[in-house]
Amino acid sequence: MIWLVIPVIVLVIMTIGAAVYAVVSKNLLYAVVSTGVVSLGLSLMFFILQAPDVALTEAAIGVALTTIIFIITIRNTTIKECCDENKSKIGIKKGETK
Amino acid sequence: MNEFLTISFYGTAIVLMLIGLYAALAKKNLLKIVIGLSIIDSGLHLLFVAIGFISNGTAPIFSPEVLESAQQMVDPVPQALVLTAIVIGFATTAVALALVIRLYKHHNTAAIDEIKNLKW
Amino acid sequence: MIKQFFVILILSIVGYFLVDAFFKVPFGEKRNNVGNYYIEKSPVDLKVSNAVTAIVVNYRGFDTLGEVTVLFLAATGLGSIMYRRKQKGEKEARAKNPSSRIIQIGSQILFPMIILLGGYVFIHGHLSPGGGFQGGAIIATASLLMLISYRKFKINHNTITWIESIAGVVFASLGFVGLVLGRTFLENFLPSGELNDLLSGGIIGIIYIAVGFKVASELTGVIDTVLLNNRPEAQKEN
Amino acid sequence: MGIFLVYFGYFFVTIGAIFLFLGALGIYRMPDLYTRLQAGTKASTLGAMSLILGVAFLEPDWWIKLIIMILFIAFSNPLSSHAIARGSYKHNLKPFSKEQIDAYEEVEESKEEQE
Amino acid sequence: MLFEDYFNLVIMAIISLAFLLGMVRFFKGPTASDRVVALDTISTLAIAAMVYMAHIFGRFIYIDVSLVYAVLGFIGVLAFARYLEGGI
Amino acid sequence: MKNKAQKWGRFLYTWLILMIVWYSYTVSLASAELITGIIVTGLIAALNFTSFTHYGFSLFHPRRILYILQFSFVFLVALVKSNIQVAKIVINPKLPVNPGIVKFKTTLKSDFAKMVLANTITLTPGTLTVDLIGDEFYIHWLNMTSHDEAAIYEDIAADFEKVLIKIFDK
Amino acid sequence: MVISPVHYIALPLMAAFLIPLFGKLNKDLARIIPGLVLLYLSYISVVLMNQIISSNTIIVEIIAGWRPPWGINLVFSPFTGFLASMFSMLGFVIWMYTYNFKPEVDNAQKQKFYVLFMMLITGATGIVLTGDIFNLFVFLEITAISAYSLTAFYRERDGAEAAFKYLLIGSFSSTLILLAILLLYTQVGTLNMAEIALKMPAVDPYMKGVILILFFVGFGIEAEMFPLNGWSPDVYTQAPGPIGAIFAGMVVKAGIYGLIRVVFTLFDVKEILPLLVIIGMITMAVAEVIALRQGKLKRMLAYSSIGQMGLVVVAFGIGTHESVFAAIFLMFNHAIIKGMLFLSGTYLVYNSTEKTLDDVDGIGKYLPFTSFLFALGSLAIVGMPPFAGFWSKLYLLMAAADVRLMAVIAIILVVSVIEIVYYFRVIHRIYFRERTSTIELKIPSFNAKSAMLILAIIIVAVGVYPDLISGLIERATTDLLDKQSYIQSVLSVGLK
Repeated sequence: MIWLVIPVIVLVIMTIGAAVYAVVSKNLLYAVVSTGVVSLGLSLMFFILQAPDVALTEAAIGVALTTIIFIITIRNTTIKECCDENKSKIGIKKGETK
Repeated sequence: MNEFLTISFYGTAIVLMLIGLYAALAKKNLLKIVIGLSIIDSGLHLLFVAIGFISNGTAPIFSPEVLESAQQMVDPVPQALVLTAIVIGFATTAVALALVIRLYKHHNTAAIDEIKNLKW
Repeated sequence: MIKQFFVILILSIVGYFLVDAFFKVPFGEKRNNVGNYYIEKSPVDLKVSNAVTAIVVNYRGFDTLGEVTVLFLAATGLGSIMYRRKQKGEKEARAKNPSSRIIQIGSQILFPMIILLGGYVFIHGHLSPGGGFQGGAIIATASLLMLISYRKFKINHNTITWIESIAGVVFASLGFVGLVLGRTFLENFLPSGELNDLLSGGIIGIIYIAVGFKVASELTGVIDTVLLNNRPEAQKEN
Repeated sequence: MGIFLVYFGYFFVTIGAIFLFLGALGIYRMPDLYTRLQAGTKASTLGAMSLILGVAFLEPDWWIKLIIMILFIAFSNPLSSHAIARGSYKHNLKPFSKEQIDAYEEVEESKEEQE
Repeated sequence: MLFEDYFNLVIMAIISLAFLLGMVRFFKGPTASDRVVALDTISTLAIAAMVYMAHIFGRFIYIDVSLVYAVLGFIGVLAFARYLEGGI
Repeated sequence: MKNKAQKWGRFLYTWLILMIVWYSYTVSLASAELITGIIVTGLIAALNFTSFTHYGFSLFHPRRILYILQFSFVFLVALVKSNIQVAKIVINPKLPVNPGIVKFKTTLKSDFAKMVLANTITLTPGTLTVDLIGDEFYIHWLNMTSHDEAAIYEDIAADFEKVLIKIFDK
Repeated sequence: MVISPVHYIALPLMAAFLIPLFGKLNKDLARIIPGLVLLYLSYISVVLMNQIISSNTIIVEIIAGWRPPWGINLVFSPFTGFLASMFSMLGFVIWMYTYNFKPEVDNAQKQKFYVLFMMLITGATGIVLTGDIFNLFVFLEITAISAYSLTAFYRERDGAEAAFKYLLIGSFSSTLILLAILLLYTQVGTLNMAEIALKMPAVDPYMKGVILILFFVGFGIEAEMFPLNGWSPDVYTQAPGPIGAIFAGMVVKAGIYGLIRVVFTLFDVKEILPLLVIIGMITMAVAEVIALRQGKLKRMLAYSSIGQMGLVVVAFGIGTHESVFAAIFLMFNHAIIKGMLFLSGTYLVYNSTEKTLDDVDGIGKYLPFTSFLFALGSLAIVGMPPFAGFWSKLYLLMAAADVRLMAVIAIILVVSVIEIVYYFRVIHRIYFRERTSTIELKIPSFNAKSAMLILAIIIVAVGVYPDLISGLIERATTDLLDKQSYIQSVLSVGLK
C-alpha cells in the first residue's frame, strides 16, 4: 500500500487548497470551479477508501448537477463577491465580468 | 502507514468542515455561504466514509473475484448513510440557491449586510 | 473585527473538539457493529452482491423512501419558490444563444449513450456500484446536456409529472404489497434468485428502477425549472 | 503470450503516465489559454487512452469496458476543449497580441443563427 | 517489494505530480477559462488514476466509477464553457 | 415507401449500436442481461434514433468499413505524431510557438462528418477547432507555417477529408 | 390490510406523489386529498391509541422484515402515539382552515402548497414515531425542507430572507446531528435507539459528553432553545398563517421530542437535567421580555411561543414524574392554544402588510367571532382558570414545589405576569379602542371558522374536565420515563 502515500498527500493538498480557494476568491465563478475540484478530490478519496458507491454518487452529483445550478445562480445574480466595486481592492480583469 | 492515513483523511475531513464553517459564518455573500454549507457537507461525508474504512479492505460488493474475502470488507453502513446524506445535501443546496435567486431579485444584491428587512 | 474574533473562537473550539473526539476513533480497524451482520447476511439471505445496496434498499429501505421524498420535496419547493406567472406571448427558451454545431451533433450522439449508462447503473444497482439515485442523476445530466446545447430542446413537464408520480407510487405500493401479504412494510416478497445474477435480490431491482425513474424526472424538473427562470432581463419584480 | 501481454501493458501504462504528465506540464508552462488547451487536450487525452489501453493488457478480462471508455474519452475530450475555446473567445478573451493572424475576429460580430 | 509495487509507486507518483501541476495552473490561471481548462485536465487525470487504481485493487466493478466520470466530467466542463460564451 | 424503410433501417442501426454499447457496459452474455438490454436499448433507440443517426445501415457496407479502418489508422498515426510534437514543444525551454487562428472551407456535406473532422482536427498536430460556421472551420494553429487558405487546408485537413468523404458523403 | 403505524408515513407519502397527477384531473382534488389522508390518520390514531391503552402494550412495527437492531422500526407507544395522534388531528383541523384560505393563489402553487403542507406534518410525525436514529434525521430533513419552502411561499413578503436564515441555521443543526450520529455509531456500532440505550453505559464518558452536546445543540435549534432561536420569529412572521400554527404545534414539538428522547432514553444522564432547567428558564425569561416589546402581532406570538417552549423544557428538566406529566400537558396545551391563536390572529391582520398591533385596534366590532376566539386563546395561554392552560401551569408549579425549586416557581410566576400584560394589551386594543386603520378586513370562511371553533371547544373542554386528557398523559409520562420497558419491547419484537 506504499504507493498510496504520494497520491494521498497530493489529494489532501488539492482538496483543501481548492476548498480554501473557493472560500477566499473574489470571483464567484472561480469559487464554483473550485467546488468542482473539491468534489473531484473527494470522489478520488472515496475511491481510495474503497467506497465506489459513494464515489459514483459524488461524481454523478458534484460534477455536473451542482455545478450547473451554481452557474445558473451566478448567471441570475452577480459574479462578484463584493457588492461595492470601489471597495474591492482586487478588481476583476476586463473581459471577466459579464 | 496507518497513522499517516488517519491524519490525512480525518484531518482533511475536519479541515474541510472548518473551512466551510468559516465561510458560512464570516462571509457576507449569500452564494459564498451556500458554498460553505456544501463544503461542510463534503467534509462530513468524507468523515463518514473514513470511519467505515478497514486497512487492506475492499468494497462490500461480492463480485466473482472476491467471493471468499468477506472478512476484509469495509463497513457498508456508513457508506449507505452517506448516500442518503449526499442526496439530502444536494436537495438543501438546490433550495438554498433558489432562495438566493429570489433574494437577489428582491433586493438586487447578494450581500448579506444589505438584506436587512428582518432583524438578523 | 469583533465578529472575526468570535468566528475564530468558534472555529477553534469546534476544531479542537472534533479533532479530540475523532482522533480517538481508531482508523482502519474492524469494529464490532451491525455492518458485519449485513456483509454476512446480504449474499446469503437476499442474494444481493452489493451490501451497500442491500442496506440502502432493503435493510434500511425506509430511509430511501424518505430520501426520495426529500428530493421530491426539494423539486416541489424549488418550483414553489421560483414560481412565476407566465406573461402572455412569452417564449420559453432555456439557453440564450445556440451552441456550436459541433457540440450539438456531439450531444446528439452522446445523449442515448449517457441515458443507456444511467439505465445500466440503476438496473445493475445490486451487482455493481451505483443504483437508482446515481442512475437517475446520470439521466438527468444527459437531459441537462441537451438543454444546454439546444435552445429548442423541450422538456415536457406533463410527462415528467406522470413519470415521477407513477414511480413514486410504485415504490410506496411495493411497500404496501408486503403489508397486504401479511408481512411487513417493504418486505421482500419475490424469490431471491442467485448471487451475481441480474434477476436477484427480489424487489430490490424493481425499487431501484422506480427510484431511478423518479430521481431522473425530479432532477430534470429541478434543472429545467432553474433554467426556465434564467432571464435576468425579464425578472424585475417587487 | 501472457507475459508479452503484461510487458505490453507496462509499456503502454508508462507511455500513458508520461503523456499525462506532459499534458499537465503543458497546462502549466504554455503562455496563453489556447496553447494550454492544445497541450492539455492532446497530451492528456492520448495519455489517458494509452494508460487505459495498458490496463486492458494487464487485465485481459476487462478490455471490452476499457475500450468503450477509450472511445468515450476520444469522443468527448476534443468536444470539451472545443467548447472551452469557443466559449473563451466569445467571452472576449482574445488569444494573442495584434500582429498574429486572427481569422475568427470578423465573424464574431455577425451573429449567426443556426438550429 | 516486487517489481509490480515499484511500478505502481512510480506511475502513481507521476500522475500525482501531474495533478499538482494542474492545480498550480488552477490557482495561478489568470482567467476563468484557464481554471476550467485545469479542471478539464484534472478530471482526465482522475479518470486515468481511477482506472489504474482499480487495476491495483484488482476490482473490475470499480471501472464503473471512472466510466461515469468520463462521461459526466465532459458535461460539467461544457456547462462552464456555455456559461463563458453567454449561452445559459 | 422508401422513406419508411429507411426509417426502420435507422432505428435498427441505432438499436444495434446501443446494444453493442450495452454489451460493453455489462460484459456478460447471460440471457437475462441480453433480454434486459434488448428492451432497454430498444426503448432508447425508439425515442432517439431520429437524432442519433443520419445514415442507417449503409454505414456497414464492407467498403465503408474498410475506409473506417483506414481512417482510424490515419487518425492514430496523426494522434501519436501530434503528441510527440506537443511534447517536444512543452519540454523545450524556449516554448517555440507561433499561434494564430486560421480558417478554411471544407468540402464535406453532412454535419456528422464535419463533427468527426472537427474532433479529429482537435486531436491532431497543433490544431484546435474553435468554431464551425456553415462550411468554414476556424482553427487555432500552434505553429503557423503559411497564410494561404489552400495551403492551410492541405496542411490540416486534406488527409482526413479524403477518407471521410468516402465514408460519409457517398 | 391491518392498521399499523406505517400508515402514518406511507400513506401521506403516496398521496403526496399522487397529488400532482390528480391535480391535472381536477383542481380541487389536490386540496381534498390531504384532508382525506389526515382524516384517515386521525381515525387510525383513535383505533391505535385505543388498542395500546386497552391492552397495555407498545406497538413496535418492524419494516422490511428485519428485527430491530438490523432494520428500521416504528414505535407506537403511549407517548409517541399521543404526539402522533395530536399531530394528525391538529393537522386535519388546520387543513380545514386552509381549505379556502387564500383563494387568489394560483392553482399550481396551491397544489405545491398542499404537498409541502402534508409533508411537513408527515415529517414531524415520522420524527416522533421512528425508532432509528438515522431515520429520525431523514424525517428531520423532510420537515426542514418543506419548512424552508413554505416559509418562502409568499412572494410579496420577506419570506425568502426568513427562509434563508432558517436554512442556514437548520443545516448547522442537521450537520451537528449527523456528526453525533456518526460518533454514536463508532461507539456503539448500531443505529437503533433501543440498542443504543442498552449499550450506552459502556461508552467512554468523554465521548458520551461530546455526543450529548452535539445532539443537544442540534435539537436545541429545532426546539427554539435560547441562543439558537434567532430563526423562529422571522419564520413565524413570514410564513403563511396556518403554517405558523403548524410550526408552533408540530415542528417545534418534534424538536423537543428529539431532545428529550436523546436525554431521557438514549443517554439517561441525570447530570444534564439542571442544564435543561437553566436553559429553559433563560429562554423563557428572555423571550417573554422581548415579546413584551414587540409591536407586531405575529412576532409577539412567536416570542410567546419560544417562551412556552422554555417552560416545557424547564418542566422536562425537573425530571420527576409529576413535572414530566406537566410538561406533556403543556405541550398539548401549547399546540392547541397557540395553534388557535395563530389561526385567529392571522385573520385579524389578514390584509395588512406590516401586521402591527395598530391594525387590530377596535377590530372586535368588525370581526366579533375571530376576536372572541383570539381573546379566549389569550386567556387560555396565560393560564386563566377555566381554560386548558390553567391546569398545565398548575401542575408544573406543583411539581416544582415538590422538589423545592423556589427560583423556578418565582420565574414562572413573573413570566406569567409579563404574559398577562402583553396578551391583555392586545385584548384591550381589540375591544376598547376605536378602529383607525383603513385596511380592508377579511371575513373568515366557514371552514376557517369551524376549524377555530373546534380548537376553542377543545380548549374549553379540557379546561373544564382535565380528566378528558390527563389519563392519556399519565400513561404517556409513565411510558417516557420507563426506559427499560421501551428497550425490552423494541428488542424483543419478532423474536419467536
